[in-house]
Amino acid sequence: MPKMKLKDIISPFYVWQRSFEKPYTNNKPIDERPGAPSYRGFHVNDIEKCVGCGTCETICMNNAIDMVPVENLTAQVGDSGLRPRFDYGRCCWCALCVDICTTSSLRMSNEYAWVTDNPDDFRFTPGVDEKPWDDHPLGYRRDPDYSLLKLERPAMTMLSAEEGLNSFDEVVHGFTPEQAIVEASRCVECNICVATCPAHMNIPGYIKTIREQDFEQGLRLLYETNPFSSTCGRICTHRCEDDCVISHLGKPLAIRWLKRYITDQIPAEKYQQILQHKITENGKKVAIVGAGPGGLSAAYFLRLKGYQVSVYESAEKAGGMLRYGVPTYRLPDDALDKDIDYILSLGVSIHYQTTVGKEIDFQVLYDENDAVFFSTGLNVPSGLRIKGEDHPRVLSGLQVLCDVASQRDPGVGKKVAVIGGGNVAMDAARVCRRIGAEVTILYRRRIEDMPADPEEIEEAQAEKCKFVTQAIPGLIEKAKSLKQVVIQWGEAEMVADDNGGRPRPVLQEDKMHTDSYDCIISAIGQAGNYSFLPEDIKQQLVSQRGKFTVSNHQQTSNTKVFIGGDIANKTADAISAIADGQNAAIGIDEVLSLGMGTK
Amino acid sequence: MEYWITKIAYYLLTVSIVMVYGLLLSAVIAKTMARVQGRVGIPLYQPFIDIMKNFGNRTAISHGIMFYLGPVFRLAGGLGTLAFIPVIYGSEMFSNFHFAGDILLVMYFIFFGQLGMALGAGEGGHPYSAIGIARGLAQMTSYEVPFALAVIAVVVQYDTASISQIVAAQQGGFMNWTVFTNPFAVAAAMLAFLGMTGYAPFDVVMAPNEIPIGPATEFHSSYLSLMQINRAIFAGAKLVLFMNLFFGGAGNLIELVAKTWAIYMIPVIVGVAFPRFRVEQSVRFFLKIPTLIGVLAIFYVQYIVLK
Amino acid sequence: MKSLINRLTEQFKVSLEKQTKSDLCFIRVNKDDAEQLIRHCRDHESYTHLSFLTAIDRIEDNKFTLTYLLHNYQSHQSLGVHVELDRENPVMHSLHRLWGQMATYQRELKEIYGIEFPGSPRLNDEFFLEGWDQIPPMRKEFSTVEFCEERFPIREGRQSTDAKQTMKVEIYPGRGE
Amino acid sequence: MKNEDNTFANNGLLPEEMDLFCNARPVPYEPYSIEVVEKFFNWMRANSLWIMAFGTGCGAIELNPLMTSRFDANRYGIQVRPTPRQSSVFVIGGYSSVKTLKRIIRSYEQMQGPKFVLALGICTINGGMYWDSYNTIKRLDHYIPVDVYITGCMPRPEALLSGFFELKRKIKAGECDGANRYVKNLDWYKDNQKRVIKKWDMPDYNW
Amino acid sequence: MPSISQQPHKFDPPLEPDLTSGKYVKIWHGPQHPGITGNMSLELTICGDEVAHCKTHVGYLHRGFEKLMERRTFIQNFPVVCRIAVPEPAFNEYLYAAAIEEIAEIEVPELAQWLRVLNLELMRLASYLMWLGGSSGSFGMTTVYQWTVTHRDYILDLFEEMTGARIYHMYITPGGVRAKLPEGFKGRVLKVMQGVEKLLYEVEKVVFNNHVFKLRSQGLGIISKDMIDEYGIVGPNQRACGFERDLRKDQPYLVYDQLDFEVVTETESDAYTRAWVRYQEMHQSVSMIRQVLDKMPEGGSFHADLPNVLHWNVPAGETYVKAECTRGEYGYYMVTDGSEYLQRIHIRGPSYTHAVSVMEKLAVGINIADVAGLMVSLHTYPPEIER
Repeated sequence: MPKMKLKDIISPFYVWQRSFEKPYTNNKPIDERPGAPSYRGFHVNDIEKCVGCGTCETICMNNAIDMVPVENLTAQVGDSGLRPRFDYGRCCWCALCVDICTTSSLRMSNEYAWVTDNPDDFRFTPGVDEKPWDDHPLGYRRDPDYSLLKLERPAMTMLSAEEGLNSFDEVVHGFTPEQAIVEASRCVECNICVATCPAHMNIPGYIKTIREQDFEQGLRLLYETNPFSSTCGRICTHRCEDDCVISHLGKPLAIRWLKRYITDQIPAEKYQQILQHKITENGKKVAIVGAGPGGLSAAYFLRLKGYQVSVYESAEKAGGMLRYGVPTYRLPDDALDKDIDYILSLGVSIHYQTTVGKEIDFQVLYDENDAVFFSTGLNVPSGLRIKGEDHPRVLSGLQVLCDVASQRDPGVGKKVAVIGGGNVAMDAARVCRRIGAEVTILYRRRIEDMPADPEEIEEAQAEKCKFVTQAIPGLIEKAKSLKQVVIQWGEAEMVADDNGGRPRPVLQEDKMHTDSYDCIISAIGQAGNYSFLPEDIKQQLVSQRGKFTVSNHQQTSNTKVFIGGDIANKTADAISAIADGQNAAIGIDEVLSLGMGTK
Repeated sequence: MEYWITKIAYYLLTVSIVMVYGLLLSAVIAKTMARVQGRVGIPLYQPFIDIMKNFGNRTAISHGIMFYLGPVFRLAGGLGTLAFIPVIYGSEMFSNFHFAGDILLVMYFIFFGQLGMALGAGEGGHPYSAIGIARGLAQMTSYEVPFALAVIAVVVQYDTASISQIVAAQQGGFMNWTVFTNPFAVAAAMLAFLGMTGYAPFDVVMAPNEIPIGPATEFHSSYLSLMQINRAIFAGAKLVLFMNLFFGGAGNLIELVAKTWAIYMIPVIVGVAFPRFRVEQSVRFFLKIPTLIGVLAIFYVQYIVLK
Repeated sequence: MKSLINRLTEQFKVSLEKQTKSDLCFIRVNKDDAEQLIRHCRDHESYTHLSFLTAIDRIEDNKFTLTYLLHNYQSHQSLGVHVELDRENPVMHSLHRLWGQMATYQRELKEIYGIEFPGSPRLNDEFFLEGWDQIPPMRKEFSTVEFCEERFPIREGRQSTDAKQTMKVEIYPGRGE
Repeated sequence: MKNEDNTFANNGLLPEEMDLFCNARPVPYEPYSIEVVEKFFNWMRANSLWIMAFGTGCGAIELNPLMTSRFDANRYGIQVRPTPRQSSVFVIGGYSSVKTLKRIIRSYEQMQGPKFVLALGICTINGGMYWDSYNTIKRLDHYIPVDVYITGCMPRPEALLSGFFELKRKIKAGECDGANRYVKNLDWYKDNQKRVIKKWDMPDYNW
Repeated sequence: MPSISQQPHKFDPPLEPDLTSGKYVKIWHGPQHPGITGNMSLELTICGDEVAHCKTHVGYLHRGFEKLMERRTFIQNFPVVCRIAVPEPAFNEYLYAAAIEEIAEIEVPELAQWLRVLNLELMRLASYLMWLGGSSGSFGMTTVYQWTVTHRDYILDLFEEMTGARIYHMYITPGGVRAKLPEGFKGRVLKVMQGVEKLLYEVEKVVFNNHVFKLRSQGLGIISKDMIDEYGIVGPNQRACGFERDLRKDQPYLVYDQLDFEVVTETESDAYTRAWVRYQEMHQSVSMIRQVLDKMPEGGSFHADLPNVLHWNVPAGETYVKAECTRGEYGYYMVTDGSEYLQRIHIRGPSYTHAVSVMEKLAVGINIADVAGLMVSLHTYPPEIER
């Protein structure tokens, strides 16, 4: 028992001094104290910005988020058309969804009071269902310095520009295992890219196999949709990466190189054992014209379905543009051969140096087979359409590439001008640099307008190709020496298009230049060659702007004829051709198994 | 007969006034305590609403006949206490049923309600009620000692057992109030009053963190409102009694309000400053200093005042 | 810590599992030696403070691992003692006479893992759960999600849409199968 | 569950306990027939909300500020009563484990009508954080009738206060009939309760 | 198998009294009881006013955290852990983060460490304020309870500004913290600290120099020295017994080695000294918060680089991390197996022993009026017992 002290009796009365001070109480408790500026209150979603990737749904540990279709919003490339709906009977306001939001569309307001007697009200789609806090300016946002997503790509090891210039060795080395895992783990598995990929490859699926180091499964996934994985892993135009949701805030995933990484891990001789394709013959025959990516892809898928496939190729080797149009420093032959060899190993019969229309008649193919697929590609270079373009020192880009690929000397000389801004122009320029020429690239518009891959442009710049932009060639003249040629070109000014199209270059007559080169490489586009088609079939095929109109499954109005590749699609790249081949196979299978289109 | 009817009518009027006043006072006190706690506190009408609400509850369950009677006894205790205390000195209207020995009856009635409550709460069957009642009775018996001593001192001092005569004896200036003529008796009585009002440190009966609500744990709805009404009346009666015995009574309503408020503030001032005693500490406290002072008061009266 | 392990190895059949940091290491000991070892650590090595006792369900090895974490207030080092139990018949000697708090931990483990500690006081009293009629909940084979679905109804009206399927249906129907 | 005379069987009780508990069924209570009286009492009820002092989950932590000086709910007639008999509002503070649910039901049934339930936090609405926990119920309205829901985790005291204001509004409008709903659908509620509370060692209705 | 001897032993629980003798009454304190901290209950057997036997019943708040965390990924667990101890979530966040950082060998930037200390010390102060209110409230002094809860609320305001939420901050993430300090925050912290110091001054006068408070709390629930090891008593309960043990000093974590503070000890080890130790520690916390604000680096990174949290495989490992929370040693025992999920996590809350074994032991023989006071003086939080 404590001793009683007078101090202990009197001191507690000090409590009364508080009654002379201002009370602690808030007068208007509900309005007086809004949430702090970064309070994690109710969600706000900018549905214009949101692409419906569903990463918020994935990270939510409370299963509070559903991705739901929204009125007036449809799925399109790069946007699933779904939007997150929150269940406020589940949400715990941890804001992980805000932190991980790939587009930064999701944020939180500082509103926090929501009271109702109907518990089913607590489900809402922010941005769609109007809520009083939609316009609150304050509230939690992800700190810009803090990200749960990995926005940076591991640096790809590449040959330096100097090293590259000395050889035709592959420039890109491919990921190291550590890099591959780091890169693969950046994927959020939203599946948005699948729609973008023309072949609709299971991209998140095979990226996952890299994380799990299960390359065999990866290869199986790749070969479900794309028999040219090794090739596409190198030269694909990777439109999937443009729509990768990570690209909204950072660098998109290097999907292409991850694909390459998988195929690089598996030697060609193990393909058969891993993929274990079992073919049940169905006795039907399909002829394929052109052993490019489109043709071989169709051959692969048709073969898997049990068709007897014969491919007719005019060149010595299969691969088409992949072999003759793409230089080996981008796509080494062995990588291409790896893919082609596997396709051929399935029992596809291929007839080299057999040009349809010369060695064999299209009509024969048409009659002997149950269906015909052709993807002959664009192999006729377009002319410059200026005076003097028939000068012998004016070469076509394709020709140069083809010569180099066939180990012939293209004879370009030491000082070369390349006209054009597409991939062919870049390739031609870089090839010329490698065989020791000085290269100047002339292009009508600006660099950002160039249709070539940005990486290619960058690499061309690094390899010291001289870029002369906004240069419109006017006239090609003979030079003093036979080995030279003179070009007259004028500077152009970019004029904004009134109709909102892209700006158009207008020649400035007073700023003309004249240069002389050893040769001029024209690489401004290609067209197809359909001379092998019999007239009656040609009549049946509809074409628009030089491209054939085909159905969803590459079928033409002649039910037996299927067309794919550059001559049928607008994008004119390898992966589209592969996709066309695949779809044609589906279409042919549908038609034939339904008993349509038989002889 | 007419005399009694008037008397009863006047009494009922007094009861209602004291009840309303008691409720208002409790709200004022609650607000005062809230102020010390740094807040606004309940509105003044809150006690009335609480009572009405409890009356308006749709269900009420009973644990037996004594459970019914508990609050009734309690209220009877309050009403009885008030019945024999003249509220305003000199006013026929507010003099109630005072008679020569009324103080003894009042002392009895102060006990009565508590006992009735004990029966009711016991029937409720809740252990906290039982503990609370045990505590309440223990504490009451202990604070009754100094209080009784103080009353005895006053009775001896004024040589009467009638409250109105005690008040009358204190008229004629504040120096005639018992508080100045016999401070020991008042000290003992006020210490007992601390226990009677049930504020800390003597809130062992209700003791929210020990035996929440105590005896009233099982009471609800109209039972509870009866008890709340009684609390107001009983508090009023006690205040008036103390005012009459020790602070010279009240000649008019204003004086009544001022004095009773001031008396009520004393336990409040102590109450917010101290935690709660344990019950045996409380008993020990009352049986020590206040009792000594009470004894002293009698001696003081006997040997100094009356000399 | 090294010297401690050496001293212990001399007297008991212990094996060092891992030393994660300078003041914490884990050793493994036989079930039957555990009581002696722990008593020794408490009485002679100043490991007087029992931080906790818990179990790990290693369903893939068909084992329960008990972890006794002891702490030495003098050297500020902690020693984790692992004891492996058979998962089919998990029985461990009750150590409730070493520490007053041990019985509580053992009671918890009995309830959430079903590990028996014969002789431990109040072992079979309900601790966290009331009226539990399933296998002990912390065991790995107990699926809490399935149990919830079966027993606790949730609010209807929740449905999520798969982005891949939606995009396939809306953007490229029929292609890329 | 029912005896023939429409009383509870109280199967959960031991035979010697049977006499200690009442087995009558509760009946619904109709409002006062005179509308003005009912309105008057509703106003009183709305302005004298006595909370049951039972912190059933984490929500109790925000009741402290609400009831103390900063927010001072006392001035709105809200006060805490430590006994169910005298309380009229039951604030379910978030998740309730099965063990607590049993106590909630006992306390709720001991409260005297009209009684109101304020469900606080996400866990009462659809399981919240603990949607996959084996020991917490997911939706409170299956077990006791709920009048007002407040979302949040934790709801701020202000949100809580808005919940109380909404409750007041509903009471004044005469829309809070949870107690009657409970009595009218008692069998359904009891079924739900007994489905999760496996150790039912109490009478069927806790008078 | 060595059999357990049948001889009575000092660690055996006390025998339950014979209820049929009529001498005893069994009453329940809680779960619905204002004197019990949180949702738990005591089954008291009383003889007159004296407690003859006490059993603690916990589990009313059992949510199975350890199970839930085994089926959530590492990042998904981080919002979960703070719910384990409701009045004091920050320590859970810190320990969970620290355990992962230790296993995955993540380096936490310096600024983040300072911010963590600031967060933890503010949390400690808030938690102590809550306790201080409860402590005086349990003895019947509601006035102080009102004051302290209000001042705690001012600290919660700071949290709201700093972290975005009042109670469940979810601020300390594995790898660092979630945000920088807002503009002008330091000034507001100092202002609140001033208020707290004034409050502490008042509280000392009103509570600690209060005869009745001393009467109630002195000599109540004395923890003897040999109980410390028997029951694993930690924190202020241990320090009030004369042991100078504080993890912040003994095994400094974060930047506590750069802060200047004292370990407060007392010797009487009753409810009053335990309260006094905590009261002194509040002063230490205020001083530490001031120091942190002084010494904290101005800029820099506040978050380490993590792998993509959606596919985060923390390497296999096993660790036990602990920190000194208001109640003593709070520990996380984490076992990982290299997958995306935890193999096992065990949370050691100091209340586990304080509220169960210690309470059962100390309650015997005290007056029923003191049960609430004893409970508060041990400072227990039920949610961390049952998790």
